[in-house]
Amino acid sequence: MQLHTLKKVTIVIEDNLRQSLVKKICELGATGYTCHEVQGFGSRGARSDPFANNVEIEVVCAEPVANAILTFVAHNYFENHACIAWLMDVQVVRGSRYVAS
Amino acid sequence: MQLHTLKKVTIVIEDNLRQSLVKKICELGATGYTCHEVQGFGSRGARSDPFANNVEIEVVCAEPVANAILTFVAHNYFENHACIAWLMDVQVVRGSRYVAS
Amino acid sequence: MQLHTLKKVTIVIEDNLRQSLVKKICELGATGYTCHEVQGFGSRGARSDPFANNVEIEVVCAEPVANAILTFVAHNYFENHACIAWLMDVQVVRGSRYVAS
Amino acid sequence: MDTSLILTSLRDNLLTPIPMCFALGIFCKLIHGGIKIPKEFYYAISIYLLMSIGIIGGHELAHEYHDHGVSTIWKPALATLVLGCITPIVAYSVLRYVGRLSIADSAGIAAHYGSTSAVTYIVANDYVNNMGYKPDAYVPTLVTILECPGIAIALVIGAIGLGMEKQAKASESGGTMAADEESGGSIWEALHEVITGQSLMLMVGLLVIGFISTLVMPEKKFEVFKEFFYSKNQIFRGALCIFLLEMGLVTGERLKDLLKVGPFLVAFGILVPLVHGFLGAFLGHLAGMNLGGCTILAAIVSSASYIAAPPAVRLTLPQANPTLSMTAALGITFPFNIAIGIPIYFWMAKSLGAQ
Amino acid sequence: MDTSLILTSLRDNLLTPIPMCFALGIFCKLIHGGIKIPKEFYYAISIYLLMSIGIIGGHELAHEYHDHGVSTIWKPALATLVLGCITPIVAYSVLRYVGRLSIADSAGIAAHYGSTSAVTYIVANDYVNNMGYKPDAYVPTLVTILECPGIAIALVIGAIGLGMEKQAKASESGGTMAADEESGGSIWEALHEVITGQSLMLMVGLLVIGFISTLVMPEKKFEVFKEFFYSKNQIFRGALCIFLLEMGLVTGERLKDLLKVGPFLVAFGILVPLVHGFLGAFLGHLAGMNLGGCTILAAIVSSASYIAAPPAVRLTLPQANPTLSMTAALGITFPFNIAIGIPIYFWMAKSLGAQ
Amino acid sequence: MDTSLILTSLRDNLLTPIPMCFALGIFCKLIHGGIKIPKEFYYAISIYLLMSIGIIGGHELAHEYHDHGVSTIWKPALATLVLGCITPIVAYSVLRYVGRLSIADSAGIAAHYGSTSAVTYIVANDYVNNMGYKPDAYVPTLVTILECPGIAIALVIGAIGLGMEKQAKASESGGTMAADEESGGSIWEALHEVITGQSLMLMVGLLVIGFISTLVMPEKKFEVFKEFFYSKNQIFRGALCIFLLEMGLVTGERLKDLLKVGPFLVAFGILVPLVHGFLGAFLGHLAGMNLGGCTILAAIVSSASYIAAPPAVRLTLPQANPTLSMTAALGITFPFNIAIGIPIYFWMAKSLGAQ
Ligand SMILES: Nc1ncnc2c1ncn2[C@@H]1O[C@H](COP(=O)(O)O)[C@@H](O)[C@H]1O
Ligand SMILES: Nc1ncnc2c1ncn2[C@@H]1O[C@H](COP(=O)(O)O)[C@@H](O)[C@H]1O
Ligand SMILES: Nc1ncnc2c1ncn2[C@@H]1O[C@H](COP(=O)(O)O)[C@@H](O)[C@H]1O
Ligand code: NA
Ligand code: NA
Ligand code: NA
Repeated sequence: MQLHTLKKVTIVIEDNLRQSLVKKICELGATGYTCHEVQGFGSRGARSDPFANNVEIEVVCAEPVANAILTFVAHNYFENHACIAWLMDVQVVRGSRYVAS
Repeated sequence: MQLHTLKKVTIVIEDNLRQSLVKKICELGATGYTCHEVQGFGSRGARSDPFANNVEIEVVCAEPVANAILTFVAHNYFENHACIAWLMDVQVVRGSRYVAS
Repeated sequence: MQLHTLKKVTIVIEDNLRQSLVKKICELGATGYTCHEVQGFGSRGARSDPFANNVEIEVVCAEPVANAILTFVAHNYFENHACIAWLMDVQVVRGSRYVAS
Repeated sequence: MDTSLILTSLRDNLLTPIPMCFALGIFCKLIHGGIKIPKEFYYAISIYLLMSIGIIGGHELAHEYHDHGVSTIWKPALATLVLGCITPIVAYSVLRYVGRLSIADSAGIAAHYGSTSAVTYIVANDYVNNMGYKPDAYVPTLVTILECPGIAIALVIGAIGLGMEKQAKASESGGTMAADEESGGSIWEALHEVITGQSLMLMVGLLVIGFISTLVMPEKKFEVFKEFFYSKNQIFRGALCIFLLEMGLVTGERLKDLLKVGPFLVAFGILVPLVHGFLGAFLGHLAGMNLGGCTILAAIVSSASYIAAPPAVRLTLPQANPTLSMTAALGITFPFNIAIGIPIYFWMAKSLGAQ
Repeated sequence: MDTSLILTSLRDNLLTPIPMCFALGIFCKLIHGGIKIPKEFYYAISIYLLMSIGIIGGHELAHEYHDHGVSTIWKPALATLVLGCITPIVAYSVLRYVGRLSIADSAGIAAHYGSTSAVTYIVANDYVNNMGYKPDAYVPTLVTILECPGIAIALVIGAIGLGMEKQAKASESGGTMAADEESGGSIWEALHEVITGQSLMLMVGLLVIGFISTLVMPEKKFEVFKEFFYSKNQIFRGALCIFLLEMGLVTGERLKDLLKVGPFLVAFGILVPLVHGFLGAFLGHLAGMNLGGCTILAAIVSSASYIAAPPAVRLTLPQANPTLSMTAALGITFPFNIAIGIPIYFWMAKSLGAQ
Repeated sequence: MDTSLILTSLRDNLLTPIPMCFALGIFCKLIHGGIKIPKEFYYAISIYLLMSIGIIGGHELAHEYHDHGVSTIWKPALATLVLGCITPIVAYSVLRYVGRLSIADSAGIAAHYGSTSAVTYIVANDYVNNMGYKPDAYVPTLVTILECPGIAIALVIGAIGLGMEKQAKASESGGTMAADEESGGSIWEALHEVITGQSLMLMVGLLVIGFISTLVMPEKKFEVFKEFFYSKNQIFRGALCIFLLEMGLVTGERLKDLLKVGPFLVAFGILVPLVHGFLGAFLGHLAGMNLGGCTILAAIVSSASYIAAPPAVRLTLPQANPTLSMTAALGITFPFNIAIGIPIYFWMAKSLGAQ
């Protein structure tokens, strides 16, 4: 099995920001994303009712794109929105597909 | 992008234990958590009907807290409950926020 | 806390392949799996309506099993199906349980 | 009360949409069919059904109260309470001393059989109404009374039994073992969970709401709620079809566990409900209930909880194997009651002289 | 209009299933009870309710239009538009200059109070119908008119206020600060979000559908839709019970935030709606609306949006603290209106001479 | 049968809530509006609709059977079976030899057009009932007959075609290529998937349930189920409004794919249904069906499956591009049929002499 080491960015954020954020993620060079609804608790309290819940977005991408996404998220959402973001290394099958040229 | 290396604990467990476990997780020093419902299959059979399903809980925290959580889970739930738990390193943006002082 | 280093395979794939794929995953030596529905976007477009959505499957297992699963997925689904798969190291509590003998 | 009557009543009971939807669910699982009811839809229907039981029950209770005060209801209520205390003890004794199950498993299963199943109530209620025997107006109240005490008693029995076993082992080994308090939540926690759980909160909450608003509102204004939650049964029975379809799917999935649990539990899941059912019909008749009421009381006493009991048992007696109790409650007793039990309880109540 | 009448009307309004379901939800959260309404069920009901308001509104509007053209409706429509412009300004002024809240928080909360709450409309509509005062046929149209302008105006006020504040700071510090354009989306984006959001799309969409099909279809064929979406209120009010149960659960969860937000916001959430309600009843009466219509207009003008406004404010004024606005709108004003406000608005409208 | 009649019937068909809800869904997507129907709500409604078709169909079939035995139904059933075999062959031939699509794509799309769409059935049924032409009682049975065979035949055609192509390539290249068995599941698996899939299980299951319980239960007791699942259409049509709103949203999302699929597929999605519809009306008339029945048979024969077929095709012919078939079935043929097709089939059937 031929594997590529890439980065996986995970962002947990207010659900109503989903649409604009994923649009931005694709603009920043990601080839795709996967997301699902989650409940959460953090410094801004519980986010688990119909008026306030979160989405977890996963993006497999090359390191520069990952950095661009995290920078965007940190700059735009950290101050005023419920948000957490982390990065990890993943071994991806046919990984070159997810590195936009 | 300034990143902190922290631990991420992931626990998959019977959904009806969610409330008491997340309470405990916060008591053990985590600053928050993110969770969502999952279906599962393991040594205790399938867990995918309304009477029996699982929840996956993710906690970003410092190593000592992670160890405390895993110890608590192993000690209290492993013998009699459907449960799996794992740990990994993650690069967290503004990571110091998630290390309770 | 005694931890075992194992592999975690994550597969995001068309939901209607779930049943046959998890069956195969167990045949290939995994002791269990955890899955949940996700929405996605990739080279085959958006997958987020009732007629087309994805499932994310997580499997904790030993390296040979992980390789077998990824090989199976790559060989069978990559050409004609919406699919992405990656691998990472995880520290598992009572990890020996998830290494089928 | 000859056999042909039972057969006819069986046929009239079984070949109707509600039990057949249950059968369709089982059948679908057996042939690996693809019916999938979203969990949220199932929950939505169960919320609707519980609210219906509550509000309509409160509504009829208000009429009863208005007409007779508490004179007609206190005896049946007491009888129900007594039944709620007896049944878990009967079940525990049979499981522990006849079946030789572990203390935890015996107490866990007993908690299920000490409580009750709302769907069995609904089907029994439909059954007697269909037979033309309108049950007493206060019966839904009895369902809510029966929900709790049986679980509490079984959990206490389990806790005492385990405590004594531990002491016995400790004195045997001659040493002084430290009590392992961590394992299992306290009984109070478990009871709080049952009492404030979805089933009781919705049923009792809506019972109170139905009661008060019937007393306060003019009958005509209450009508619309009655329509939605019950009247003419339109939405109610349709929702029940879908609910039982899902119950059939779950039961079908668990049918293969029947083989694992062994013949004792299968016999238990059929015979003990018959005993409990007889006790219910008998005490109900003593308490002055009518034929419809006695039949329903028998049915709910005989039924086993599969919604309220499991989380409480899981919390207090985590050592108990949930497969045993769920298979018995959902895989054996529930279909037995739906298909055969209710007509038998009806026949029992009739034989005892209830009218 | 003596006190005993208000008390009776209060009792008749409060001790009915719909407000009591709301109370049950709050009670359940306070005792940490286990009622859980799946989010999807809640969404399903809110979709149904919005569609109902729209299609039935369109249906009645078509009749009105058929009978009177636009002669009866233009004045109330204008009055509603005026109210949609005044209320956010009133709310902003009180918050900023009496309450001394930040510009962003003041404008954010004002946006909520400038818009309206569909559920408050429904409850008010039920209330006046129950009292026997059928509202004017075009009232649902007014709800849709009221949804938007208030949000727009509050957001503009906020943007201007923040811009001026920034300039002031810049000139104070004597330097030339670069405008930080990134923070917050544009007002146009936010307005697009409100106008094309779920509430307005469904209400206006179904209003148009109801309007056109009433004009085109024979009355008898439209009947089935009327049945499903409203007639006799059967499904409609039942669904509302469940909806308010969930609203109660959410409100109960937020009640502890009441302590945090402080007494000013509590007073604001009660007094400003009373002022807005009076303005609504007054202008409605001037515009020739009947007693039922004036009461409803007062109720919707006084109500605060908790569905349409929050995402728009989040987008444009992310610095505004959502806990403040949600607690005021959902935790104070909504229950106040349901429980006490609506009878008061009715009494106001009656005192003003509406019939 | 002049044009003005078609126009009137078009207007009567289009300007009613159900098609307008579909249009609202499309419109909402085009302006990037925010209507979001939770997937679970959509599934819940589709479960309800399928169960309704089944149980009401079984109910009416039981009456028909009771009155006439199988004498009236065998000919229409046979006609339907024949149509189920012809239509995939017609569709495949057009796609492969006129459109020059690949074997997999041709067979995949043909499988969709060989099967049928339950919602088209419902809308057609509503249409003829509205026109005052009650269809034959056994028509829902025909829907279930039509579901399967077309998919099977198209998949077999695809498998044979691909096998032959592979052989041809192998002999061309002169070598002996190993058969690549792994790619694609077996046809039997796919057929099992269709037959035991949600649509057929629910429709056939409830058809049997409706049939048996109608024969066994007294008519009066069956009434409540009829009420819930159909009678007076109340819940049924309301649910359909919401269902079509979601279908409109999905279709709107896919409209931009129309540009990609090219003019041939657009023409295919309109003309082939017209041919199939004509065949349906013709054979239905031959088999002795009435005007309502012929119209519905034409509509369901012409319609393309977008629920049962896609997973089966995905399993057996994974090389087929799902965008092509879904765009054609859902984006072209479905709206065409709802908006224009059904009145045309009605007119065809009438012209053929059906009454
Ligand atoms: N320590 C944590 N571990 C995992 N998820 C977290 C953690 N802290 C916050 N979150 C998630 O991030 C969201 C926003 O966090 P906050 O902005 O701190 O309220 C929360 O609702 C959680 O879903
Ligand atoms: N090998 C595995 N990989 C991923 N998840 C697992 C695995 N084994 C078990 N699980 C999850 O853990 C739950 C409990 O496992 P068990 O206690 O073994 O039944 C299952 O229902 C699955 O959700
Ligand atoms: N770069 C990516 N990061 C995360 N998930 C992805 C990515 N690309 C694709 N996916 C997921 O994999 C599915 C199939 O991808 P594709 O086959 O490229 O359409 C998508 O629907 C997404 O759920
Ligand atoms: Na019992
Ligand atoms: Na307002
Ligand atoms: Na067809």
